[in-house]
Amino acid sequence: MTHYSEEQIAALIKEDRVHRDVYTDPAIFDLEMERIWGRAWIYVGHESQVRQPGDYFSTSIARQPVVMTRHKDGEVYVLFNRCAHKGAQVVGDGCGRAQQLRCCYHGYVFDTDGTLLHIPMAEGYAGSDFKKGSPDSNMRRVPRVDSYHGLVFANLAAEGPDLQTWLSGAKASIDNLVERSPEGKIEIAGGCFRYVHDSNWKMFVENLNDAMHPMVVHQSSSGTAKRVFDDQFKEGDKVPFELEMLAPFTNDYAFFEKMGLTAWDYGHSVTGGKMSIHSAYSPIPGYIDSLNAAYGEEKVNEIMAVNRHNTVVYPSFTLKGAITSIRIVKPISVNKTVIESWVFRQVGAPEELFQRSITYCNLINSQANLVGPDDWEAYHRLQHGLQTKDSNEWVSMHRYLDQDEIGKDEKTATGTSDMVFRHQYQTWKSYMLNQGGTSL
Amino acid sequence: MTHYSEEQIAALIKEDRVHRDVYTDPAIFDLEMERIWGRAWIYVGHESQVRQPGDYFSTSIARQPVVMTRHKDGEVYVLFNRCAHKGAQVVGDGCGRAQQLRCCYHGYVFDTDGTLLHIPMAEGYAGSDFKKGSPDSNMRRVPRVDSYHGLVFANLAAEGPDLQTWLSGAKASIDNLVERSPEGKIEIAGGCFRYVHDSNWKMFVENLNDAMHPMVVHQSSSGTAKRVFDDQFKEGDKVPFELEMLAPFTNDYAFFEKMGLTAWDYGHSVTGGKMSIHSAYSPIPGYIDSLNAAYGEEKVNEIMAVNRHNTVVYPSFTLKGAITSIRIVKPISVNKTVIESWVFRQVGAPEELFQRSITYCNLINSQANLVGPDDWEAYHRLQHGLQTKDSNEWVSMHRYLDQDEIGKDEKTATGTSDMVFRHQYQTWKSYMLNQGGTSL
Amino acid sequence: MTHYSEEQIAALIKEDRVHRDVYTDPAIFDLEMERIWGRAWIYVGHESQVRQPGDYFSTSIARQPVVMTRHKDGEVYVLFNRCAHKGAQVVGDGCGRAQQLRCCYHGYVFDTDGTLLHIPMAEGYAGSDFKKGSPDSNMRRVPRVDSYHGLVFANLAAEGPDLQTWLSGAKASIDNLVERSPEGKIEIAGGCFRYVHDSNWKMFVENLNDAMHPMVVHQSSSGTAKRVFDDQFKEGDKVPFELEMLAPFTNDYAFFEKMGLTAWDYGHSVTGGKMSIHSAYSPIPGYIDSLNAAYGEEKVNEIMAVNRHNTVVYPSFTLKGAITSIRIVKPISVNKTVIESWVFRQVGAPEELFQRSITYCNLINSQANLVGPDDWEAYHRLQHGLQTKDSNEWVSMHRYLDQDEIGKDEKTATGTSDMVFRHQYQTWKSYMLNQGGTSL
Amino acid sequence: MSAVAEDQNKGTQPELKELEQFLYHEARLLDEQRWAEWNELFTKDGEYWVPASPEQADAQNHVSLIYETELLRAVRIKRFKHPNAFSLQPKPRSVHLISNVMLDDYDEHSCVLSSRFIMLQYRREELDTFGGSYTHHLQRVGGDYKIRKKRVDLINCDAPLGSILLYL
Amino acid sequence: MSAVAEDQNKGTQPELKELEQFLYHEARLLDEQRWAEWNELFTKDGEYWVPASPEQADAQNHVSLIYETELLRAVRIKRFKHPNAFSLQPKPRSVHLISNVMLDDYDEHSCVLSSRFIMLQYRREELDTFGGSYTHHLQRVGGDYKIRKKRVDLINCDAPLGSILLYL
Amino acid sequence: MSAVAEDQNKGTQPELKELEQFLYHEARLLDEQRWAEWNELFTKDGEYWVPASPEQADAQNHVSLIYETELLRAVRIKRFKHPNAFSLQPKPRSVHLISNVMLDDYDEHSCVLSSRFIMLQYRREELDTFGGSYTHHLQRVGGDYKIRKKRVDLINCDAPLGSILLYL
Ligand code: FES
Ligand code: FES
Ligand code: FES
Ligand SMILES: [Fe+3]
Ligand SMILES: [Fe+3]
Ligand SMILES: [Fe+3]
Repeated sequence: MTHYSEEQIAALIKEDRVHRDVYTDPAIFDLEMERIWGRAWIYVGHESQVRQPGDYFSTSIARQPVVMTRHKDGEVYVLFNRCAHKGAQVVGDGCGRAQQLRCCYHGYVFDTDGTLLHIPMAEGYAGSDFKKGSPDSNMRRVPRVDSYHGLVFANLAAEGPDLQTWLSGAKASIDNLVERSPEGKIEIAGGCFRYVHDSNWKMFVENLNDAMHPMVVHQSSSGTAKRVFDDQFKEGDKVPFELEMLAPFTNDYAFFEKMGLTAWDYGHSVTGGKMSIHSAYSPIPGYIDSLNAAYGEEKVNEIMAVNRHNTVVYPSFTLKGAITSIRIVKPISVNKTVIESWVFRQVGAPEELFQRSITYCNLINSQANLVGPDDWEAYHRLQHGLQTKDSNEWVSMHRYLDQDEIGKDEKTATGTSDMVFRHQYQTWKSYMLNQGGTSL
Repeated sequence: MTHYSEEQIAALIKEDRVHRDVYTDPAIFDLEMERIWGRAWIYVGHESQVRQPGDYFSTSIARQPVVMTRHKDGEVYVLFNRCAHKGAQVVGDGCGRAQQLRCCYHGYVFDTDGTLLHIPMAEGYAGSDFKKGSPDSNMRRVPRVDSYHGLVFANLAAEGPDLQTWLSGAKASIDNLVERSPEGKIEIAGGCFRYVHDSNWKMFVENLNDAMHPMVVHQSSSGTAKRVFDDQFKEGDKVPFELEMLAPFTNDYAFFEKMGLTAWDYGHSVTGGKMSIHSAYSPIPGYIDSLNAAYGEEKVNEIMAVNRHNTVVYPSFTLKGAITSIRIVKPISVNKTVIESWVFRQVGAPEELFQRSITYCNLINSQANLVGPDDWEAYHRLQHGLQTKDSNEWVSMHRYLDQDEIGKDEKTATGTSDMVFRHQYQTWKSYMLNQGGTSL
Repeated sequence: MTHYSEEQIAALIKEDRVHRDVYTDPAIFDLEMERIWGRAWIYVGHESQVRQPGDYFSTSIARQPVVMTRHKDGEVYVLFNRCAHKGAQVVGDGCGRAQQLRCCYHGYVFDTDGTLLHIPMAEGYAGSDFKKGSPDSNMRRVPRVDSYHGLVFANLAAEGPDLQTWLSGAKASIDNLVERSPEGKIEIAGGCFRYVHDSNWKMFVENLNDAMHPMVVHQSSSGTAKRVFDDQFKEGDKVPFELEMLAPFTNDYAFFEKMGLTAWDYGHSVTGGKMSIHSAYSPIPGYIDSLNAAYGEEKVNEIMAVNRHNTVVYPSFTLKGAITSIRIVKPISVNKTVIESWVFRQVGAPEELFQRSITYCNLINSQANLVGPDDWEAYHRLQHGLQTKDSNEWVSMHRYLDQDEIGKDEKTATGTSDMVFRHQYQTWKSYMLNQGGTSL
Repeated sequence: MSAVAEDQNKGTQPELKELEQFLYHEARLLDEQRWAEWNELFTKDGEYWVPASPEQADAQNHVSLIYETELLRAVRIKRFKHPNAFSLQPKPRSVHLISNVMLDDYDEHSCVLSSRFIMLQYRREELDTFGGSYTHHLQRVGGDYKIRKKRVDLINCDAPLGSILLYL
Repeated sequence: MSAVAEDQNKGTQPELKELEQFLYHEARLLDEQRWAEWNELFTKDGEYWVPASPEQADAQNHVSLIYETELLRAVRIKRFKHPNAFSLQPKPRSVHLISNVMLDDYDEHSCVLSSRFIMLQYRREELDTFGGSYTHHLQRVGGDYKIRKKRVDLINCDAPLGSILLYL
Repeated sequence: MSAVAEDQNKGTQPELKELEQFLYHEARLLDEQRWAEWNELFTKDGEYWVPASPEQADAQNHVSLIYETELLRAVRIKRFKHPNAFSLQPKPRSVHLISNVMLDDYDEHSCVLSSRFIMLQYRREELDTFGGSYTHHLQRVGGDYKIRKKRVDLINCDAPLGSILLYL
């Protein structure tokens, strides 16, 4: 495996393009796990997945098994899912409830905050370093854990910016997500998809703010949906949700241009703001009323005026506010990535809103549906096309170069600009050179 | 692949714990193949598998294909299964009988001791180094081969201790195995299992002397067997073999403590001695009589008084004397290992003894049964739990530290001590640092 | 991955043998892709696969996706199958016809010669380096492309000998192939086989000039065919094609000896010349007449007197003139290789000639037939036998050492000599040491 | 052993052999990519459903791999022919094997069939194996049957999965 | 082509369709993890046997992947419900496909069926495919059948195998 | 739903159950490696064909994975027993599952069957899965059937493939 010097890493990123190796070299991938995924705040789950003391949800951070628990002190903990004894994964995959965590190999028992509770035949440890109270005899906690509106993030690095500082401009997307609940509460519901991609994790992440691709990649699904609509419906017919959702993917370029792009420190970004492909859905009966009752009309108008399409909280978390759904990035290897799709229920809103989100995820994110597989195919072709090492070695990010508007702590650009990609790789370079992930 | 300096290797092993990398790093695995598996005596097979001249049995040593043969001189040979011509595997996998070994590619013919016998169109080699008599024109023999009571071991290193010296205290386990035959003879019979594990080879090896795990891991099988017994049988009923075998796995800790542990040079060890989970089986009608007839009662009492549970002949061979069965370790990669289970017939003993061993293997070692899969699961969780590289990096071996009794050429400890693990890793370190594998 | 110094590479090749690592070490394989496959002319396809402007055929060179196209200028181009934008594979696998090549991700459009034709929202690139006319905005062409009698070869290196110089003595095999068409024209027809081998690419390449193997490897198929013939047919019966084809594989050694071997610069070679296992087929009614009409009898006798068995155009292309079929080498990894078999139609000859070639390929090259799988098995056993790293490390190439006849620009030897293998590895060494691939 | 006993007020028991042939015919239309004909096997309100969890209760409150009524089947089938459906280029193929067909329930107008299946999907050198259970709710229409509901329970419906490009 | 010809002194030939349904029902009980009901399909002396070698002669003198009479089935089935059966957490699932059912022999009281099967086992993101032949020795009990012996010949019974967690 | 309707001038429709048994019997002879008996199921001019492309028109102008008339079957079957057929050492095994059997056409003298199959091939620790469609052209001979033509369409017949050692 090649070793990369700082110079070599820096040379992979140019202002207007990046080198193919960032997508194809296993050595780069391993460095990313250490320097990006090992230092950024990584999304773990939502507190609603562990409501009661003893609830646990096991997942992974940068390929390391962890478990999120609700402890009797009411706090949420994220523990490395690894027994302090000989290292066995303590919680079998999945979620559930247990008053204590008992390892399957020798029955050592830990509290839901990781504290060692019981060792069979403890006398065997008399006088040794393995004993209650010694941190190495507990299930270790991930160095830093924090949550924002119930979204739990963890950080493998003990030092670094706190969660809210790090979220910077992306916070507003989460605020808006939660405000769309009359009770200001969201909860995970309705299961999830886990979509296996045979491509590098960054291809998915970049795609979310790629306004140039929908009218090409999704022409066969969205375009067809429009045609079916024209065939089967006439002026004034109520449009089925499904077609309302599929149609806008092939809006014209001007539409996507107008959506606009915004980026913040640590690589976060958003498409849309004032409008998005989700703006034009027909109203859900009673939804606005329930919001008005809660916030008053003026505030509600503000809330609903925010139309952020895809928010990327770099590198692991992506959000669709209007759809109240998220997609989580799980890198497996340099050319394998699992994308998880989850749906939130807006507590207090009509069930129909939640059910619309379910339908949206079926249509767009399912492995068996009409939209996702065409994105999958695009990533697949990127990964394979980039095997041509004797061809052009560079991936272009030239669109609207030098036309970014630099604000106090954000950058903005027109919808089809490559600004966000350039920004992501400046961030990437900062992380990879141990410079902290800021670039503004 | 990381290169390991001697300092780095030494740093992986501490008196009371070892570093996770010994189980997870492919570079360590490759070094193990070279320095441990390339220098220790590795079990190949039993002479009863090649009774007649021409019989062969093909297997592998440290991932290298070899073939054990019986030559017309009556000797057993272990040859690299590799043609001297262009290198084709000469013997297709499996066993059988052949007067000569003929390569499938160009028909070069070798004797069952590896000697080149016939080259088609031999004139083509006139004046070249490839010719009869030249050692490089034969199928090469594994540098050293020796057997003890018919158990054939081979050594990839030309230099080093002879087999019996190296077996040290483990010899007694083999002696006792063979003495349990009225004729002092054992033979392989009844086929074998080959169980694929997705974990490092050392996890299996350590497990065999791990007296802390059965009552936890095997509670669902052994515990259930006991319950079924209580439901279906009453005081004084003849207990079916199957339940007699399953029940003791969940004996109490005191029982396992009492079994005790003993370790010898080169990493070998045993659980039990005076008693084991196999001690309490009901007698096989006629068996003891047949032994008495052969050895006289006093000697037989001695023989049967030996109750060694699991003997580990580090790293490749493990033995259950009372069950007359062995399990062989075949490392495939850092996280893949195949375990072969074989059964011996005690020649001259009632067939019922052999059939009980068959039943035992079905119940305990089969991939489809109730005991093995729970051990498999424990190793799997170890391998996955140890992926948490940012958690505690150490695997604990603290039990009864500093309480080993050091004898002249053996160490002993109470049954639940980690003594054997600590001893194995001192041996591991010695081998890996090219210091010969002794540590007493 | 080991780094290889020039000394280490040179040490792998001896005059009379080569080291096992050339077949088993992934690091060597990667170097081969760069220094041999990256510098030799590699077969891409035949012009008849892209007859009309817009026709394309996508394939790979040294694991890099490329596409062969026919441009409106009538020329054949070989492009890296990689979009100039973000690198997606532009042409999905397979062949077809398209007036332009449109990338599936963002719809950038390229001409069939690779030139960028259209960018959606091109204004986004104003003032950037990404624009029409800039070479990095086109689909790059493989540095050098040339064809000989319609056989298209490409070269990843910009510098080096031109195709015809490089083909040297192998040209005559291609000439003879084409002359066997009354119109001097061949065309690809009848589909192809893609046979996956779990062995190194050189095992297949060497096998083609290995006259020592057929009577051993193919005894069970060819030998059986002969026996069936003896059972079912009598003196003078018309022999079915199928048996005519299968029988000669087990001709005696003298026959293969007589065939002879010839080798040229850059590693090319041929078995046969005056006679081959294909010489004795019964005539195809009307075929010779059609040739006579085209060339006159004398010339035709010359043409048909040439009986080249297997021609190897090192490393990627192998030819059977009499059967008008080729086998193409596609290395995948150090122990995985795909062999493609294609058939040519001799334009103007009776269809029966073509159909005989189809039948031959079915019988010999199909993955499901009687001949290929036994070769496959031999390569498999080589790859596995060579895992015995602690046995003899050398692969023998001693046959008829020092008895090669060195001509002006060719070497010749008796049919069962290892001359061709020795010659291939001198070439291999020259390429791997950056010395150009010549060795005469 | 037939799962349901003959029963007066349920009408005469349908011929299992006929029902099997119906399922084979349906599978064949899918393998031969005769989607329009396949779609016609459904009733006007017919549903095609591939849950994303075992024992999933409904398609409204939990995500599904596919949940299609007539409208969405029309979109998908139209898309199959679209020149720019890139995930269908090169074209995927399927083979459906159906076994263990059992008649779980029936009345005069309808019946419920359970079966097991394996579907092989092939595209661009990748061969994928999908397997699970079918539950067909059929309606008698004249002498023939229509699909009121087809439920496909993939054994690994909640596992990480790649693209499923064709109807299961 | 039916494997055995009608024959007076063998009694009337059993209905293949019925026997198929019996096998499907058995498979379904396994897939639905209704093990107690499944176990009741066996006669008191019923055997379940998965040999470890092709053409294995008996279960006494050669190891078997599984050889279970009533006692061991009781242990296994009880264990399936045990809270600490870690290799069953998360819970494995199965799908059994049965095909090529042939009646090899029969008399008034019993019959022998041969069939082919594929069993898909899924657990924790791993999907395993097992395949081979079944031989069912059935006994007529009243109007119904019981399993006297079920023999499962895995095509790769002697290969290196991972864990088999459910009945094949 | 049966693919072909009863029809006077076609003679009486053959019993599907019987035809299924014929296919199962054929598969069984292959799995049990009783090749001579299997070969006898073919008519004198019987063909066994595995095309190398989907919808391949003929075996003369396009390569085929296997195209065998009586002569080549005789060679292959004789070879199966040859002591030096190295690709058959160790011996490969197979399991054929046949499902979805449909009667596509028939007349007094012959019929055409379509079905789906999976064939598992095992050898030396490798388990391969092959799947696709069968088309059997059968001829009535006395009370029995003979195979005039067996066409095997592998779903991935044009993919890169390893060795196929046994009849599909
Ligand atoms: S590994 Fe967890 S208790 Fe021992
Ligand atoms: S490789 Fe063994 S004879 Fe040539
Ligand atoms: S990658 Fe080809 S158009 Fe963007
Ligand atoms: Fe998209
Ligand atoms: Fe255990
Ligand atoms: Fe050959």
